[in-house]
Amino acid sequence: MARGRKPRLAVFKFASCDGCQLSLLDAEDELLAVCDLIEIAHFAEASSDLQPGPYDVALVEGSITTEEDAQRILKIRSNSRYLMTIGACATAGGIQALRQWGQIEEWVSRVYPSPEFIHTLATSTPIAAHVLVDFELHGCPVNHHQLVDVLVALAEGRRPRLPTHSVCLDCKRRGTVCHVVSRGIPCLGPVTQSGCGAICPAFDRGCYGCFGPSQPAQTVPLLSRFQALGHTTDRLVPLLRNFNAAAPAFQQAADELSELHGEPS
Amino acid sequence: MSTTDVIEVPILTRVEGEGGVTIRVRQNTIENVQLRIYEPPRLFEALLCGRALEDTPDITARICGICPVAYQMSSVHALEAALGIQTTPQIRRLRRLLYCGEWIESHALHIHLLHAPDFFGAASGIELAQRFPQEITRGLQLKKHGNRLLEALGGRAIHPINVAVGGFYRLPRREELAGLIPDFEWGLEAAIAATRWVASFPFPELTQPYEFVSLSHPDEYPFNEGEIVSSQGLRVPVTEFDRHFVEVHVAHSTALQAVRHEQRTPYFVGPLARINLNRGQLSQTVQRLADEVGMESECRNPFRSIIARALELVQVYEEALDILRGYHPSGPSRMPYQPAAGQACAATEAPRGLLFHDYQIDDAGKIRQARIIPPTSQNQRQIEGDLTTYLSRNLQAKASREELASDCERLVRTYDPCISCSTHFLRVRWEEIP
Amino acid sequence: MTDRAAQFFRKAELQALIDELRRRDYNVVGPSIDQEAIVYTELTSVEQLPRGWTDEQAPGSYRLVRRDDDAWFGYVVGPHSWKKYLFPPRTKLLTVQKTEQGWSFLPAVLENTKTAMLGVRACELAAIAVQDRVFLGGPYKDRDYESRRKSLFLIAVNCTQAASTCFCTSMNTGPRCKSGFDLALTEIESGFLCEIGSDAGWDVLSACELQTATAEDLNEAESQRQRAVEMIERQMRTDDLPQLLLDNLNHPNWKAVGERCLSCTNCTMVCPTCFCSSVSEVRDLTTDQIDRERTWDSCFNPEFSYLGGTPVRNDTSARYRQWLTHKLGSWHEQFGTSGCVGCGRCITWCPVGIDLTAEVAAMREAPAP
Amino acid sequence: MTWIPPALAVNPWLTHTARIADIVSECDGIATYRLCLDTSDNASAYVFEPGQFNMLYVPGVGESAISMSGDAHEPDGWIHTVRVAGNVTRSLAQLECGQTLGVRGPFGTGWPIPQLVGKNVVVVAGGLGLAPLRPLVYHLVRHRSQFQNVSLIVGARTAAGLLYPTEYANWTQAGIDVQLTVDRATAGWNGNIGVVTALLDRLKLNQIERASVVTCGPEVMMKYVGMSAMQRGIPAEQIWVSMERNMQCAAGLCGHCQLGPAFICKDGPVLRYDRLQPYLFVESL
Ligand SMILES: Cc1cc2nc3c(=O)[nH]c(=O)nc-3n(C[C@H](O)[C@H](O)[C@H](O)COP(=O)(O)OP(=O)(O)OC[C@H]3O[C@@H](n4cnc5c(N)ncnc54)[C@H](O)[C@@H]3O)c2cc1C
Ligand code: SF4
Ligand code: SF4
Ligand code: SF4
Repeated sequence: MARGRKPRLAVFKFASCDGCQLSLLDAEDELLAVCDLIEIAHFAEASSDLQPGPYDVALVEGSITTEEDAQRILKIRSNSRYLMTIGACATAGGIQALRQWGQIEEWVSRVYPSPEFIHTLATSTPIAAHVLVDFELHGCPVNHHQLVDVLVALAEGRRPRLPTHSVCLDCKRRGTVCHVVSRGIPCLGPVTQSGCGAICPAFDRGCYGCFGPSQPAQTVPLLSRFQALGHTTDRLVPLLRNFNAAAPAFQQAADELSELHGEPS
Repeated sequence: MSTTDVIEVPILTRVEGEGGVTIRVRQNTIENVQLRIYEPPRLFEALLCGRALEDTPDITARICGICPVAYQMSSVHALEAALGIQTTPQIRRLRRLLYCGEWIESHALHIHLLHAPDFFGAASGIELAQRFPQEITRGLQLKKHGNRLLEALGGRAIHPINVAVGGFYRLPRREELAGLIPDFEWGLEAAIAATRWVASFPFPELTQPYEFVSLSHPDEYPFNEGEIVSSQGLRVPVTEFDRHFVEVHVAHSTALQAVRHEQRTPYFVGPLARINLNRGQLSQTVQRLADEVGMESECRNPFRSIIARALELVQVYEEALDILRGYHPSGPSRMPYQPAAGQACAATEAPRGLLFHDYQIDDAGKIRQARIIPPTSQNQRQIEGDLTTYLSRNLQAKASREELASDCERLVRTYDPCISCSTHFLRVRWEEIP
Repeated sequence: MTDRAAQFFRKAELQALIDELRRRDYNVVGPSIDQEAIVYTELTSVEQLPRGWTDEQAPGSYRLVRRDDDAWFGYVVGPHSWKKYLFPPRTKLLTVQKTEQGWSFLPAVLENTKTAMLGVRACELAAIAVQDRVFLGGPYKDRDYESRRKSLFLIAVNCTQAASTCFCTSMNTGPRCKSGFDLALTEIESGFLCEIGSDAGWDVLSACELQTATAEDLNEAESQRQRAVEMIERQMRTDDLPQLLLDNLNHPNWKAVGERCLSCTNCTMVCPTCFCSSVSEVRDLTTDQIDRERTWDSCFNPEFSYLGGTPVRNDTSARYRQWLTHKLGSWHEQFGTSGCVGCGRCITWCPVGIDLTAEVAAMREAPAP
Repeated sequence: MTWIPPALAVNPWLTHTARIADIVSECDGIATYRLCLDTSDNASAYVFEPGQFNMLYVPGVGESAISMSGDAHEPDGWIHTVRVAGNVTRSLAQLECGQTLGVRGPFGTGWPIPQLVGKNVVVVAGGLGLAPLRPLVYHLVRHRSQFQNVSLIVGARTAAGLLYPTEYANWTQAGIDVQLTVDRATAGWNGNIGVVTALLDRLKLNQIERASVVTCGPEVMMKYVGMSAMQRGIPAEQIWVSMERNMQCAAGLCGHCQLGPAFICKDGPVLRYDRLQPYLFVESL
């Protein structure tokens, strides 16, 4: 970022639950300090003072599900120097990406009595499918400590950097006993990116992959292990088709599993 | 003003989710008012179909990042009703505690960062912090307590991971909760101080003949259980929701809005409704505080809902402290169950008001049908009504469009509308009058 | 050093030992059941011990099961290792403060933790000895480890059974505790036989009501210990290991195991000797204070070998190779010992059950062309 | 064995405040810094062996291993030549004279000066690799008579990337055969074009068995230098390279920098070629 001037931050929302941008307000301790480093130029959820672009940093939450949004993101991109997506919706399409395995017309009419008024795409795609994304922050929702770290890094002119290893590393650091080994629970920790602090295993349940695939996400050996433990595709496919259903590593793994078992995908 | 005029608030700010308002004026009278929601549909009710019922609390949480616990609570209660699961008193208390965390977080956020700036012409809580550094910092602390509680009990503040059909995945250890007590003792006092502060704000005059609706429980301030009551004398079990409330299609808009079934009239849910209908269930401290700050026993001024929110903040701090102090984990963390076909509904009190869920499940434990009616879709009609009344009264007095538009925005904000959760809202299409 | 012959005390006396150590300001840590496994945690009472429970282990599998007796230490080793007390998952190294004159750097204040470990197995004693060499044996000492290590009190317990994953006999580390302890217990039905390994051990033991061991007690103890030896099935030939691995750095098996390995880091996390770590900045935005903190890391983490933009070991097989060749091979040259003590944790706690002894065997059977 | 400051031996994390005294811009993205410790203006605070490195720490950003590039005989501060590579070095480049950062060190092994005495010495530097070699060159210059022929081969991508160009004349005058080469000629360049190994191959060495090669540069370059030197009959025991790996502790405690059995931080960075040979050519080790 340019030196001597506070970078101007803008927050934009697409199809999403608001949780990721709320994470910024959830950094209660750091919020005011962050505002000393960054100028909040456009953040509708927090301020009525909506300034026009160009912006130095745009945080984009949510996925693209309508034609209008597909256009809107182009404008945002051209108005922003650095575009960062926040959360599973923006980075992988979110839970609403499940529509790609269904019939959109049928889905819409299930929810709305007058489906003819609904204009929505048959897909829910990540921002990176539409424009160049400079940095992706994973999680459903993102971790607010990571969000603050990244913003501070940008404000100070550094390239943000976050760990991409598996949840297991954090799980062991906090002393949690591995559920796969001790209880035969299907846990996506080994193929899920760190960031949440390995909370699910610490609360006696398997990770459901809300931070998306880790590097590398070795889904094949893990899934065959789960099958050997007696878990059926019926359970494993939905486990992968959650908030990061359309993240390539999870999507491929789930599609392969259901194909192997003759399920329509 | 020209004879026909369209006043637009393009983006409602300091609300959760995105929406706008459009007002059409003809011959100096309000022709119509629309709260526009341009949240793209995410089709939750459809994507739930075919999922295992145990996935429901995790998935429905994603409807709203501001009040995920509410979605988790309404969904687990409905599913438990369908399966005939009885939970333990401990699980019930912990669920109340979890809800306390969410109310604290959500109310402290709305009061300090979203709503209070309106009373001082500030654009944001951050700007307001320059004028009221102590108050805003205190508010952030309160908000943080809510989050710490959600983390201790739910694993994290947004989209907690510990809520299961039947109870919790794991009971928190005593130390995990007991550690919060000192903060909450401080917070209780701070919440009282915050209430006095907001009660001193200058409130615009506006009273409306509302029908308030909320849950009500004989022994407690309502969270997860109770009957649906209204200020017009309605008192029915939640299972009769559909007989008294209905989502309708309105002619000028394609949005689904909930109204009273027979009368087709709007109604009002949320803190103001709850406090009006459950004043007797408030603790002694909160009742005294309400009297002290001059909160009417039936308040009909929507701007004063910020006081209702603050009083509720005190109420849940007390409740949370009580549960925290008495917590000794024992018994199962969740009740076992066998999947079976069934249908049931439940409603709980989200920070923004009544949240209704209704599910059908098949014998393999998969969701066959889901229906979710969030608080904001119940308030939407009322918000439009308020705007119409307010504008009709003030159209002459205030000449500038900007002023009127920002008044409208302020009025909408009193409802703390949460638009991201509005699974039923549609994008409104416009035909401009030439 | 008076009478250091084996002593005997009744089971209930163990509580007196714990009390005595706590009176001397030791934080007593030992086995207890949590999260459906036997883990190490703070102990105040013998009631917390996993009495009557045992562990059944296999590659990728661990189950807690009831014993048909009431043994207090009738299990093998679990998911935790003692390294979490000597080399904690997070350690503060340095505190940085902004002053008028610029940055100032304060070494972290060492925590004054006197730890008494109860229930340390022979392989675990060996693992502590290995980490001693890593952290204290080289030209640079790890002062945090050193201070924790100095105030450590070790009560070993001999194994009376073995898991299917154990191979301490191959690594020459057990099952019998030979040295490195203050006290070493062998559990028999009526109580514990106790060997004394240090003056401090003898001193603390004064809190217990001691009896002289009878010949019968001694026999029973010996046959219990022998039972463990006999139960060990797993074997690994070690004499040629460093050379074998060095000769096979391009063996096709690395690729094969790289396809099964998750790169999840579990094996390194549970291993009692693995010592890799990374340093990060923990910044408090409101006070401008920064802590430099060291956390457990792993050679299975792709970023671990990051250099100039990309990892050096950029696929799973390269990382598995690094781990195994280090553990069983280059460790010898670095620290004069094997990095593996044969505890079997990495076999049990690998979610997909990869077994290092099998991987070595695969290479031995068909050496690289 | 390299001498280790006693205070570092008991606490390798011991970090000192250093103040930037001078900044000299070398070429694009590369600058040389002189850092002075706040605690001491004593020359003995800056004792090091050519080839050793410090860990430079920018608070809030992180640490980087950076070699000493100054003259060990004239210690008036820590001299470091740094190229902007990532966050730490970029933040460092944004500091100004008078600002502070953290320094701990010196760490690592130095160039094997005693073993070079009486030998034909060939120094091969690629790009920034000249920085850690410059203290050695200063030593060779100062003690020129103790060595036989001394050659310095310097390679860079372009002429603009040749480090310390103003010093070459002095070095030549002191009796060092300085040879330069670039990968790509730019206007005004009429010297050698090509890789450093080409110069090495052509180098006249009268007694091969008395020749030693020391090299620092990109890893591939060093591999080829090693191979070329051995092809010319120089035994692996007389070749030294300075390696680079990820380093967090610099004291052999964190595990990051291993290459085979070597901890590059404490057994290196300067290592004898025969020790590395079994590992250097294994992919992704
Ligand atoms: C012995 C030795 C001597 C050296 N001497 C010099 C010298 O004299 N001059 C010079 O300019 N350079 C020198 N270097 C190289 C220098 O240390 C690196 O170029 C420098 O560390 C780059 O730091 P950076 O933060 O700017 O770059 P980055 O590339 O950002 O990396 C810095 C460190 O941050 C971490 N890191 C950054 N990104 C990631 C990621 N995505 N994943 C994992 N980890 C990451 C790593 O620990 C990495 O080492 C030397 C290196 C060594 C080992
Ligand atoms: S419980 Fe899950 S996250 Fe934890 S170690 Fe096991 S597989 Fe990994
Ligand atoms: S699902 Fe996985 S990534 Fe998400 S919170 Fe749970 S453990 Fe973390
Ligand atoms: S490598 Fe495996 S068997 Fe060996 S000490 Fe480590 S965990 Fe135990």
